[in-house]
Amino acid sequence: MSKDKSTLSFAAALNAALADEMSSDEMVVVFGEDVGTLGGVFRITEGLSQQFGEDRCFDTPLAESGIAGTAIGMGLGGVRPVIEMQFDAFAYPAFQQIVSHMAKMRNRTKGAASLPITVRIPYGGGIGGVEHHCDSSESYYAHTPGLKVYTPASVEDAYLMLRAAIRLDDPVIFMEPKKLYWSKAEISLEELRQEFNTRWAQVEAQREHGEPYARAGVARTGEDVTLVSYGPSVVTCLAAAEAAAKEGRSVEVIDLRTINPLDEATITASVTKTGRAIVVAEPQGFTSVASEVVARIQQRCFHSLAAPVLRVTGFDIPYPPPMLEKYHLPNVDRILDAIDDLQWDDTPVDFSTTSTAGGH
Amino acid sequence: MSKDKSTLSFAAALNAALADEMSSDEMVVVFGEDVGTLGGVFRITEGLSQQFGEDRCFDTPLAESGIAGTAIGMGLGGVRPVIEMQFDAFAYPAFQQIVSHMAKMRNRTKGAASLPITVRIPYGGGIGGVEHHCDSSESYYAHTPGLKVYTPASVEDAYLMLRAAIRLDDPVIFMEPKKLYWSKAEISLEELRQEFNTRWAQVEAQREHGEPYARAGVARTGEDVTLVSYGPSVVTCLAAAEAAAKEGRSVEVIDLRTINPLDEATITASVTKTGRAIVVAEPQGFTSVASEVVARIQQRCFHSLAAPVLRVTGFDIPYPPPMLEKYHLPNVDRILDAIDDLQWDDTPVDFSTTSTAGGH
Amino acid sequence: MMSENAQPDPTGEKVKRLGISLEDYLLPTHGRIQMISESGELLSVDEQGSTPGHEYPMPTAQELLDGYRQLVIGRRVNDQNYALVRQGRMAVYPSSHGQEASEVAAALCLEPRDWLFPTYRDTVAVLARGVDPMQVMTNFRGDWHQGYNPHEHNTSVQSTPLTTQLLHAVGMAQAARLKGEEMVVLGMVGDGGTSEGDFHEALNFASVFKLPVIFFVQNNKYAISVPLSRQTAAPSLAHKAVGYGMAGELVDGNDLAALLAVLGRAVKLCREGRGPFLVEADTYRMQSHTNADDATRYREGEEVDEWTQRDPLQRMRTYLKNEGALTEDLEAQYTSDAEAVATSLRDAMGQDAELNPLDLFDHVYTVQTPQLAEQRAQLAEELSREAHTEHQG
Amino acid sequence: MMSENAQPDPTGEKVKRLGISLEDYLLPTHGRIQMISESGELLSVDEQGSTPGHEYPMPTAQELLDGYRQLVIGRRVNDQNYALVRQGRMAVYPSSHGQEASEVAAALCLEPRDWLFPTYRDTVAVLARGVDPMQVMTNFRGDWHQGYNPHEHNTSVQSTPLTTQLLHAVGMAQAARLKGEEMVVLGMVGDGGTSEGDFHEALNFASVFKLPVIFFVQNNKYAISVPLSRQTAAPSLAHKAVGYGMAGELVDGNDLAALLAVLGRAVKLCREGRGPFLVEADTYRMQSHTNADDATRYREGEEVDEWTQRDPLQRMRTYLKNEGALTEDLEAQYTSDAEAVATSLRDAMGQDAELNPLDLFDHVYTVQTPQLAEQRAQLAEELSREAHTEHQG
Ligand SMILES: Cc1ncc(C[n+]2csc(CCOP(=O)(O)OP(=O)(O)O)c2C)c(N)n1
Ligand SMILES: Cc1ncc(C[n+]2csc(CCOP(=O)(O)OP(=O)(O)O)c2C)c(N)n1
Ligand SMILES: [Mg+2]
Ligand SMILES: [Mg+2]
Repeated sequence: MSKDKSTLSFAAALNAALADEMSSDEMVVVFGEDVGTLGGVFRITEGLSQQFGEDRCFDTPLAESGIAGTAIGMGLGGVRPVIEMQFDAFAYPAFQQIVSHMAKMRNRTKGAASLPITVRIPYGGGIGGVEHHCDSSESYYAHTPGLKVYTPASVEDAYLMLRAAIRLDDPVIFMEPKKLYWSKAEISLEELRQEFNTRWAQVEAQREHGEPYARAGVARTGEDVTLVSYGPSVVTCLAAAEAAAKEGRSVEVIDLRTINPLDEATITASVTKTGRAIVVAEPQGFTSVASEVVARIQQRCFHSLAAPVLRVTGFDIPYPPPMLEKYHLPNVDRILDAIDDLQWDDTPVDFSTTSTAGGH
Repeated sequence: MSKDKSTLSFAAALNAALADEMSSDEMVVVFGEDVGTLGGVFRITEGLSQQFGEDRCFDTPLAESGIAGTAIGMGLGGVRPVIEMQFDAFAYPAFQQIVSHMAKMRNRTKGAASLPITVRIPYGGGIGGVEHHCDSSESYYAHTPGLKVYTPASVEDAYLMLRAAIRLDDPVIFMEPKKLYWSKAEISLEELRQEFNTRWAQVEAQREHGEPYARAGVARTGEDVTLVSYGPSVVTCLAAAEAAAKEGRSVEVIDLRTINPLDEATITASVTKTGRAIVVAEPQGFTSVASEVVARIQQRCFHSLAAPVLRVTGFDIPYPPPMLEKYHLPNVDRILDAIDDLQWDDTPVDFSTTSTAGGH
Repeated sequence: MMSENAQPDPTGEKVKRLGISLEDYLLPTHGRIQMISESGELLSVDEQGSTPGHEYPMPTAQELLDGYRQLVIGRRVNDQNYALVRQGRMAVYPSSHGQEASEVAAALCLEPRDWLFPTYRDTVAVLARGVDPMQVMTNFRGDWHQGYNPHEHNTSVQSTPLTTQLLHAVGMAQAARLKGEEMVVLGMVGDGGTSEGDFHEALNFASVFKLPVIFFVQNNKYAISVPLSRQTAAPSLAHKAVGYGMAGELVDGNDLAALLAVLGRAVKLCREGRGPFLVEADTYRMQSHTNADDATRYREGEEVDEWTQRDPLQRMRTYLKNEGALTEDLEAQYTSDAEAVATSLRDAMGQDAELNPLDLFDHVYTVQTPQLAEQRAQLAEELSREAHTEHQG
Repeated sequence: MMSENAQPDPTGEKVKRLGISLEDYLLPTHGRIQMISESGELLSVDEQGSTPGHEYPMPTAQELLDGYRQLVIGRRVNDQNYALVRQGRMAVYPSSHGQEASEVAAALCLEPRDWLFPTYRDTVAVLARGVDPMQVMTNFRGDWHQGYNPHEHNTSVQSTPLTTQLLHAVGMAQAARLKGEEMVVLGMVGDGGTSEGDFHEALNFASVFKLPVIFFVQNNKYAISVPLSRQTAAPSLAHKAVGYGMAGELVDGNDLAALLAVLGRAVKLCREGRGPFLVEADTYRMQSHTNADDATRYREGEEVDEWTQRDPLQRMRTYLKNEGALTEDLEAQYTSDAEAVATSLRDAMGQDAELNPLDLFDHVYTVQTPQLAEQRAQLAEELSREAHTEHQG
């Protein structure tokens, strides 16, 4: 395969990651609804059942608890299942299997039965999807001890993190931002493969640091304010940073990559430097991952903060219908407004009435 | 009935609230697992099926999605269902029905179909329960727009809030702290009834303030530091406040009563006064209700805070087995330690290494 | 030591069967109920798939004509919406092209006081209940989640989370019993949906409580790309009734007459307190799952061609014409009725939707929370700033 | 206008039935398989509830003796644990007193390479798989969630969330197929558990993928206080097999011989690739649900008395004695084996559990998170402070 850079889509990167893991370990199997012949409604599993056979990539009866529950049995039986939940609201029927078993089996058996399961969940909005097709459920999983929660925000990470998630012996909820599926990068798959191999070799060498992608990325460096984000909102933050730069504000953007584990060191280093932080995330903000990140920053960086940590999140409403989603989703303007609110002069700002969702 | 005060247990107060609502509105029906003949595994529904007939208080087949799903249909049909989930981990099979329908039906139909359902869920630990019997799942529901989340911490509130929840036309997740079931108060049921009638008359008069118990309570007043808590942890906070008083610290304790809606005015008034706050709650702290309250306090009260807002919560682990739960649950010592950490002199404390769960 | 008696030999066990076997329970299976042949002819009673004592009466001419009119409208709506989606004037539309007979029968077998619980696929059934077409299309256009008031036509929202609506149907029947109202409830579900846990729980609740609920499965052979063989190993989906102690029936889902007969009887029996029932309609999804899907990726054109021969409209049309019931005048009238609906849909979808972003906050609760009130104020402020800017600009 | 032919009259419909009715599918129902009478006598083949060509061979004397020994141990453990809970030395124990034959047969029908998926009720089955009694009791004592390694005896954890384990059983069978291992999997569930959605999904997955899984329902007539009549309206739980295209069998759950015969055949057929199967054991929960429950609140003493007559131990004991298989010596030996287990349980539970609170953090993940490492350090610090204080004090 050529090492020339070429255009790779987020979806193709995920597809390649699946194929590469299936090639390297024949215990990796992929199943779910429409993942076989069709190759998934988003085509992420395209070609896998043809390439690896219907034993290793197959459709199940239409039942999400069944998919998660049988994955648990397979995990117990030494298989490494990668399952797809078609849209994230449709993972809810599997909630008991995920929360009460997948997350707890290893702890329950004092490590005798770990479950190396990857649950792929397309999530988030911005694609004009009708009700139940645009939920962002990461906060439910983040709140569940025993699960890890990964979410890539770039084509590179889509590939690297999915392979890492599959290899990890812990259950990983792998949240895929739907609106990024069609995003592209100039990148060579071959380089990505080498990158993965290099990093994995390091993991093998130092077993205790077994999660090579559990490091937040600094997606853009800046001096004045830190935007902490993940998944679909990272691109919005980068756009906001670009716009803010024009107004003379230097914005650092952090891409968490993994929600659990949370790379607090990277966040803390940034906020200690900038003294100001905004957490940007798509789901309703109440009791969300964004709340957690805010809570941690205000504690870890208390003496460095020139202003409270604000949030720009979705409102605390059911996800809107297609024609109204733009009013709900965090956007550049709201982020810029929130930045403006961050107490840039000596007059104390009354934050008691600042919105906790839209951030201003 | 005599107006003399007598001893009323938390469980009896809930039972009386159910009976009183069933008496006052024949569309109120109670169902679930073992709630009929047996009167519930915690005896909260004791006597109801005998008193009101098996049509109005009955056992269903053993299926939680079925219980929640049929409650939705009944709500649509003009009935006011009060359902019991036997233990809170056993509500997870109903997650889809609760999150994708119960919470969203009113919004979906622009108010044409509100669902006046009360979902009673015994929750929390401290009773030596085996795995799956001591979860605290309020954060999942708090994160779900369209649901309200109530949790009483006193015998009085058990009665008053349950009646209010049943009358509310919105779906209410009514979380009952198991370890308080056997707690008692000197109180007359007759007085409680009058209290309820008085408050409800006010609600009727001013329809827009339709939630008479959506006001946090100040369970103890103090000047130096605010403990914000709810449900099973309120008693722990009161004990900690008592102990702190002996050490010369004046501690205010706030009982949220309702998690959603959140009475921020009461919290903000207290923290603005004390300048210090700790949020105490039983579940794993990561992405929890406690995170949300911390995030709001640091924003609303930024200029008043002498120290970061700390948390004393359960660890981010599956709920422990009976013999180890005491190491997990927030206790007086941990709260006192956290209070000590709140920067009482001028030397800056390094909060970057303070634990985010145990609070010190 | 063990007594030697007539027991089979434990070592050389010859009998190799367990319990109630496939062969056993296939014995009493009735055939698939069908009344009109694929070419539009009335079948004789012994060709109808029923057994003696179990025959179905033919619906009246008027019933069939009313149904046929709805078929014509339903087909037109399916095809109009398909076009509107292609033109980008609708977000999504799951067409029931080919399944219109099942759709229409599900609605027509009920009286206004009864309730229908449809899915995203069942637009034509909802229309046949009398719901305003523009309101029905709200959902697919994307200006709101659902556009009609369920209480106006006793028709619940078109459910997307599969099979969940069957439990709502059961609950509605329980509510009616509690209120002393006479009501039959019909819940719709697809073949794929029968695999969900909620299917089991709904049928079980209904049978344990002996409720007047009809579970109507449209077996259109696919769940998106997944064929029926991945959903069940049972001889038919109707056989699933057995495990709940209820009766099940398999009916030709493209034969309006058979559908009206079978569902009609099920409704009658339900009113007599003899429900619940499971009815499986044998039909086919002629088009892709939705416009976002490409059915050629997972099925053969031949199969589709075969089913084209079984089209529910053609069949009923031929029959009613042959019988003399469907006159040219009537036919013309139905076509123009259908055209009127299509035109009004085109017109409505051609206009900009009236949107009020603040609606996002106003229906979440009956009693608003301070948190939402604050967020609503934020959006209102943004909108007024925007309006101001636009005005200035 | 409509042709007048042999169609039934639409107005005066006499026939009032729908589809496959109860009467129909009751026809082929086999009786309940039973081999030993309640008073311990061998039943003749035609009293055994089977139909011609479907008879079961009697298990060998040795099989029955081995099973009987486990019954004696199982009963002793049930009763010992009951006492330990009353003495406060165990947190909770759901006893299978009265169901021991079903428990034991579920374990003995399997080979070591096979897998068992038990519930909280199935301690006796787990013991009969050879798992160390002290390890099994960990869960009920409360020092950890589960005490044994599932991989050591191919026996999964005792599942508490009802019916979830059946899906794990199915997944295990899928894993075995993938790895090319020959394995039969038996999943246990109660009558109440059959109402959960996961029951449906598990049976359906198993039958669609044609997996060697035996779903073994112990119908002990109650789900805590809720009687069977609230769980199903079907003639038997075994009938539920029909809806999945699998065979079902109803067996006397207090007759060890019949259980071994039926489950034995199911295992054999599974090995030949003819599974899955559903087997319902007709049995009774003699004691309360757990010590926290009071069964007198919801059932009559008479019912319990009736079932006392059908005790699985007495029956097998009488039969084996009459047959001369069970000698005084053997009986004495079994009793002393059982006593040894009981004694070791008493001894173990009399001692303080060895607890390490830091275990709470060490098994949540294979790769620890920084968040948990920090929290672990906090607890460690608290514990060392405490130890220090105790040391000082
Ligand atoms: C709980 C749930 N899981 C998955 C989906 C995604 N989904 C939508 S339609 C569909 C196929 C449904 O097939 P079937 O029940 O046969 O109905 P049909 O579309 O053929 O009418 C799937 C998988 C969903 N809507 N809900
Ligand atoms: C999902 C779930 N819901 C509820 C419970 C609480 N619960 C424990 S045992 C039980 C009754 C189970 O009855 P059955 O399945 O007949 O088994 P048995 O106890 O009779 O052996 C219930 C309701 C649970 N453990 N899991
Ligand atoms: Mg279908
Ligand atoms: Mg039982």
